[in-house]
Amino acid sequence: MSLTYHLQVVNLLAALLLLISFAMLSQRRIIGLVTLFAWQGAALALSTAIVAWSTGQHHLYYSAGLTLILKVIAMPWFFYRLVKKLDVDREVEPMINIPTTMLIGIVLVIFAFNLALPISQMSGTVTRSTLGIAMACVLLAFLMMITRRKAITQVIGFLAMENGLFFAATSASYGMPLVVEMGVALDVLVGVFVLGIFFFQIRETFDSLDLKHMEKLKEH
Amino acid sequence: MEIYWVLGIPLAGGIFLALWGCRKHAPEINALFSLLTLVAAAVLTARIVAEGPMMVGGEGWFFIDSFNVFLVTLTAFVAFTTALFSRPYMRIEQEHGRLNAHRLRLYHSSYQIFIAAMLLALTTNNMGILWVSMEAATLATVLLVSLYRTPASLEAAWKYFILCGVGIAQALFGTILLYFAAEKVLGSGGTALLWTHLNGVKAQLEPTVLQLAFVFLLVGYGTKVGLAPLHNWLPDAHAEGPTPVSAVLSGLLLNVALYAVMRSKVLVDGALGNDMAGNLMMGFGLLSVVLAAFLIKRQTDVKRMFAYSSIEHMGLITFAFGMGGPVANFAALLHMTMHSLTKSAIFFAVGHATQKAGTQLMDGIRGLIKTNPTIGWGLMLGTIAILGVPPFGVFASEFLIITTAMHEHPWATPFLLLALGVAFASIFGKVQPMVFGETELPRLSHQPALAPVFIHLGLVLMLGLFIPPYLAGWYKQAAQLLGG
Amino acid sequence: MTESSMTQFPDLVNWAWAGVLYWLVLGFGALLLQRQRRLLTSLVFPLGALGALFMAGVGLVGLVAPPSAVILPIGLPDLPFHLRLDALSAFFLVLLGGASFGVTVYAVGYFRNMRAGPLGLLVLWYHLFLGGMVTVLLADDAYAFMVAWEVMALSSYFLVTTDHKIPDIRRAGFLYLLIAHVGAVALLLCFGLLQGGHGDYTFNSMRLAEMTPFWASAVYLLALFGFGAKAGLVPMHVWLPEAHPAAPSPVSALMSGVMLKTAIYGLLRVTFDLLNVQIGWWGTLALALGLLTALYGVIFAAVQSDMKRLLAWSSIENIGVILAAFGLTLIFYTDGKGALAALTLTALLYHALNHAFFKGLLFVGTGSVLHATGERRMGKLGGLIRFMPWTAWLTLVGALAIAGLPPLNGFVSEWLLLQAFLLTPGLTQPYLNMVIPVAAASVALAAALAAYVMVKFFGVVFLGQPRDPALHHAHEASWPERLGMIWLAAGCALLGLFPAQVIDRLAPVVRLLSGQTLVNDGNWLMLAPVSAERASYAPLIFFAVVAVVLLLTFVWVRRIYHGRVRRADPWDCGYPEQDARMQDTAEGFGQPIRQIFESFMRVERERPDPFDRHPRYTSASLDKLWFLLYEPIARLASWISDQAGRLQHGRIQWYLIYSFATLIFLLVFVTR
Amino acid sequence: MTTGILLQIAQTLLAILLAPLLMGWVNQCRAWLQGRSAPPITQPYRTLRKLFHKDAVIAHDASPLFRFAPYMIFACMALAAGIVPTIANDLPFSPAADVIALVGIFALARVFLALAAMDTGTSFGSLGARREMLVSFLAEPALLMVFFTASLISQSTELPIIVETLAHREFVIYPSMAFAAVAFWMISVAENARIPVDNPTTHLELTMIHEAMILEYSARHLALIEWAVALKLFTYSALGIALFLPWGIAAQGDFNALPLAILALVAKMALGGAVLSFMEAISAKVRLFRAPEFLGTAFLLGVLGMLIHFLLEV
Repeated sequence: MSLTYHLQVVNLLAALLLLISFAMLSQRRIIGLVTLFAWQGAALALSTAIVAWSTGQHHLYYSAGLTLILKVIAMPWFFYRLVKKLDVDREVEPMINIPTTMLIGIVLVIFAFNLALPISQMSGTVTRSTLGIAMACVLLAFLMMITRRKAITQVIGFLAMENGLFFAATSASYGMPLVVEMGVALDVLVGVFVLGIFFFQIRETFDSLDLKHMEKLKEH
Repeated sequence: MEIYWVLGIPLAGGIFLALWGCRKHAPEINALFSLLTLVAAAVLTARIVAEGPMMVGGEGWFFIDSFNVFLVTLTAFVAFTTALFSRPYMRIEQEHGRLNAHRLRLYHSSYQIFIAAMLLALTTNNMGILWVSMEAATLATVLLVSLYRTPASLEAAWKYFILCGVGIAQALFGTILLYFAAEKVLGSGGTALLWTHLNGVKAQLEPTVLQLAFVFLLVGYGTKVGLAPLHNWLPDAHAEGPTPVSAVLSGLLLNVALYAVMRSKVLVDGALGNDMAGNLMMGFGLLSVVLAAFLIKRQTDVKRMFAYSSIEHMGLITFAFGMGGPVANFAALLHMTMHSLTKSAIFFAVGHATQKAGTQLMDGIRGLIKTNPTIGWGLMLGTIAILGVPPFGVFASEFLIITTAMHEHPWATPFLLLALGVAFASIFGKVQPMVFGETELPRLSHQPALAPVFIHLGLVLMLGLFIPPYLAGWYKQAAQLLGG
Repeated sequence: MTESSMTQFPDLVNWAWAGVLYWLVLGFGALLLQRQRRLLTSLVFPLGALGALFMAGVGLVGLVAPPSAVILPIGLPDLPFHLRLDALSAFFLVLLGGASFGVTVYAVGYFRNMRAGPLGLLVLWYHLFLGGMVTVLLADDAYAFMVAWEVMALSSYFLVTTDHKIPDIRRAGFLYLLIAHVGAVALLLCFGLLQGGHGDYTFNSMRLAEMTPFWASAVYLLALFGFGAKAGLVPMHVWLPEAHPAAPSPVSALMSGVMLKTAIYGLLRVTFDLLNVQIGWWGTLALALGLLTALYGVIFAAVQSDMKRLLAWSSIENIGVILAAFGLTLIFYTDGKGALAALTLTALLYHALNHAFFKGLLFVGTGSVLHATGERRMGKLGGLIRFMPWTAWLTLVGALAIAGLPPLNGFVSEWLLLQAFLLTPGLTQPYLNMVIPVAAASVALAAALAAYVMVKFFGVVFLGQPRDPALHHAHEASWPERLGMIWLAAGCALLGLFPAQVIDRLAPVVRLLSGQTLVNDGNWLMLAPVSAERASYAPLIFFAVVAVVLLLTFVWVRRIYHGRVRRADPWDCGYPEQDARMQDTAEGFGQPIRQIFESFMRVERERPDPFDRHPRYTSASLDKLWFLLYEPIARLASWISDQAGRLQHGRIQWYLIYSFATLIFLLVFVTR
Repeated sequence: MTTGILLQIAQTLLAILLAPLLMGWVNQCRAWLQGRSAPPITQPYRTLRKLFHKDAVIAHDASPLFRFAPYMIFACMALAAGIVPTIANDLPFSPAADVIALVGIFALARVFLALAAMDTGTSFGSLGARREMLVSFLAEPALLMVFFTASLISQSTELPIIVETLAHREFVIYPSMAFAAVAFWMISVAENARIPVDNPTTHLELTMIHEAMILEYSARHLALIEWAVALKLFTYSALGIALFLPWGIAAQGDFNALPLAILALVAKMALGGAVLSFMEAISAKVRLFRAPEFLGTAFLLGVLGMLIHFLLEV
């Protein structure tokens, strides 16, 4: 009985994740984006932890912890500093205007649910129904990367995508084997580190993080 | 145990060079580590030849069979020759003031890490670790692409990072789905992602999941293979990075990515029992070949042009793997080898040529045969080889691929014919004036390191006329393994 | 063949590839003594010539010997090089050896005083070229064939671009290699269809493979395209008039005389040997294309003003004639008229052999002229018969032979072909009976135009007044050059005078392909293909009579009258001041043809205007096909590539959209 | 056989000797038709004798080819005359060269004439050579077509056998031969440099073809060429006779028919010459660039003849 209760919480968190993804899609200011990203991480960590507790999959605690440390504390903090330091919190009109993006987003969600339906039917986990949501988060993050024009927003989109992936892993199969989780986490960490270097390089070369400076390499 | 050496040496090299990479002799140390890696790989290969496929580590973290062992050897070998080439090349770059000692340190250590990552990707038995190491390989090369810190190189690196990152994320999703399907058969836990275990039970894996998984894996790893239309990062990264990096990128990284795709294809084929995967790959391959051929036609930058030619050849290989069957798989594996050797040789020659002319624009490079005959002939022969003219080995594989295609899928051959024709006209038409003709440039001052070029071309030539039995044996086993 | 001969020639093919090996050794040896030009020319080339002679010998034996095969330990794992020497290969081996012996002897003299860079590489390519061609003839599996085929193309490309400083020559070489490569890919596809599918590429398995008419036709068309591209079949002929003039003359001689024939060989091999079903319309197609090529070639030859270009076009014409013969053979063969097929096949092979000799002779002749004068434009030559009589008279033999005049060899093959036309009545398809007369007419027309072309060629280059004072210092060809030319000229004469013997030699080949042989009803000095009643030709008697009458007349005139001669200025209707510029130039001589056939060509004229200080008039007749076919293709290709380029416009968002769209599409695709 | 050889030689000599006579006869008829007083019929012989006596004048830098050509041309024509059956039908030479070879002989002679004309490098010489080749490149295949029609009928390219079939088998009307006949007439007019294609009596730059080529020749060389020309005319007439009215030519080895044959020959030649001169008299010289059209028509008729044969007579 309690299982269902936890399950409801997890589902709630899943819905929250989806909501946050939409919010990020519509968020113009980068600071706000970073905050939302942190929240998303928190929701992810929480749901992972609950799943771990309710199903006794202990290794999930590690990944929950990793998520908490990396995506809720380390990276947002890092991004805050970055945004402040590079002073890039200006608003940029996305390529596609917000309402249209929203519409596309909804279509994507429906698509993702349909896609996930047959799979979640055969899944043995308690959290199967959330697989569709995870997939939706991934696609929405992808959409966000497409529509945004600043380097940082793209990276946040990228990380949001990873959140979605983690969530998928948890919900579909109580997470990946620990080694893999660790490896992935390591990669993400390194990735962000590399990005950091990058931002400064880009900044000092183009003195802006706007992607419109980076459209020189093409077929002319 | 050799496997640990194979992985450990480059890793150690990476760390060592990260610490002491500013020293004067860093390039030599780099080459030395690569040499050691090559030796270790050779020993490993010998062991496999002697004892056949083997699993190493706990529940078998590493798995070496005839498919990946020759890729390991190839990787180690090309890595070594590239290190040899980059030794004088990077020195000259430094003299030209395009680099400083610190960047060289970064270059050398990332180079070793990159090699380590690729070797890990090749040898690991765990699809998850495979993903991790692919990502690691990407991360290791991102900063190499932007080594010159020019706006262009930064842009290229950025695109490389984002596109491959997104791609690799898809691959991760695919891996998750794979695991999801696997754990129901193998139970959860580490072993459920071991390729050998999966291969054992592939018939019972859930088809609907696996076909989704394959889509994600194909799109993900396909991005790194450079399949059209996911290829857009590739020409930029090749053109803007330092030449040795271009050489290893198109000579090795693309192979490794394709290796990952193939490992998943085996599983999917087993599960689905139809040739959905094969058809998808054929489609991608054909599209890449044609698109690349027509894009080659409009290039002005020599490295960019050869980057596109890499896309073309990867497309051809993918197409061949997609056709399946012992002959086609054999041909594809052969073509992988030939392309790595030839293309890296070409990049070596091109590197010296561009360094000489001070530009990568082909209009600026003329009459190499006068300024430096060896570079000229190296480039000319390399180009002829990559264009699939016998007696070079690329022709051998193209021969098999095209004849098989004509026999199995005649509808595809007009496209191949068209693409090959256009590619030939474009590349040869652009290279010929670079090599032949008059020029004002003075003769090359320093002695270029052309040994690698001619070693590679010599190998390619030999393999075109004679493939040693044991090598052929590998190919055959691998072709069997990949199913046909 | 009988057991005795089986024991007699156990391993002929081994001798053949040993010869190839010998050439390779020579070639790579030449690399070592890169710079000793004297040694290279006066040692390596003669040795190479010996090799050629040896090949011819092997071929002669091979004509009568049973087929012999060998498997070399190189090639692909499951596909080592299969080599086989049967009558067909042997015949072309004779052709190759015979022609290239003369040419290589000539090369000794030619390259000795050719001003060019280090010779070593050139010698290597030269011998690779020879070896490649021989291997093409010997190959008995698709891989060996293709490798040899492309080695041949590649080495000849490097030979063509020997003088790569000149942009036009680079362009010519590029065009040549491109068309050769496209043709080669077509051949790949052809072999891909022929192979059984189980990765067995040996010709033996292909011979056994059963094919539906549809796929057989596909094979045939691909072969026609692939080999046609190499042979210079219209409309794939454009490379030929560019590449032949660009190459050093001995190379042009080999390319035109021998290399084009390897394409004919391949066509015969695929159509009659590998395919085991032939269809009538193939023949009609080949006949039509052949005649088109012949007329197209000769018409353009008539309007050329560069002597080597002229010869190149005439090569196109001859290839056309050969292909017409090929088509006719197919028609008869599929129509069950074996005897006629044998006749046309004989004509085909005979003409191929002849062309190797006289075209080789003419090309090396132009080579000597080039040496002596450094000039290829006929407008700047003339009167050379006075300064280089050897070259002139030997070239005259070649010119008469190629013009198809008795008693030289060109006439024999033409005669045989025309006989074939006359023996046709009663083909099963009535439309063929209509085609035949027209075909005969066009062959005759081509022959007559060839005479026109040759009069122009010889007359403008060797006769008349020197059009340039510098020509007075033109020096005669060196002895090796003369020897080479003498060999080739002798070939033309002997092939013309002893047709009966030649046809006996050809019999095995003809039997191999058409199942029947041509019965010579005549005796050793008379050629009577079907029956002496129908037709006969005895060149020896012919020659004897002409010679005797000529001598008698001479003696008689000298005896009864006198031999007094006075020298004076030419009379020319009493026109006082004559000079060299008043003779017909090459353009002038070709002008009537240009006027008649102007619709085939794009003529670009440069007319002087009345106030010109130094008025000059030039006109060039260009190949219309180039503008109608090739340029549109090039434009189309670049248009497509522009469209493709649009996809890549640098915005990372778009790239993301691409992969996003791909992902979605695939997901929909697999879950539909 | 020996009789055959004797007959062969006799016939050849006869042709060589009679040729100028025919030429003279044609000129005479022409003169009559034009209302001039005619030169004696033996005028060509006198001209030849005169020319043979003269000293040869040769351009300074004429090559040996120039002096060799006349003999060559004469020899070719002699051989041609030897092949064509004029009076008798068994000719040992004729297997040596059939109709195709005959065309070859004419071509050989023509090429040498053209080359010799270009040798001295005068403007007229090369002009003549060019025009001659222009005429011939259409006339030669046309002639071949005519022969083909005949030999398709008689299933042979051997002239004696053709004559045999046409003359001594039962009489059949061959429509194809009608076309052939017209074509042959046009060709022989062109090949023998007669009006309307060329005018043997003019040295007018604009019109002359044949004369332009032999301008530089004099004395014995000129004589040989003139003789060869006469011989050519004779051979063509003989050919026409053999192909289109062969009746009267003696069959294999009946010698009794010979006298009759000679008479028949003389009669036919006389008639032919008369008709030729008559046609010349009533027609005008066409412009040079009409010549290809004229010969093109001949060529076309030849081909048509063959087609007709395939249509109606197979």
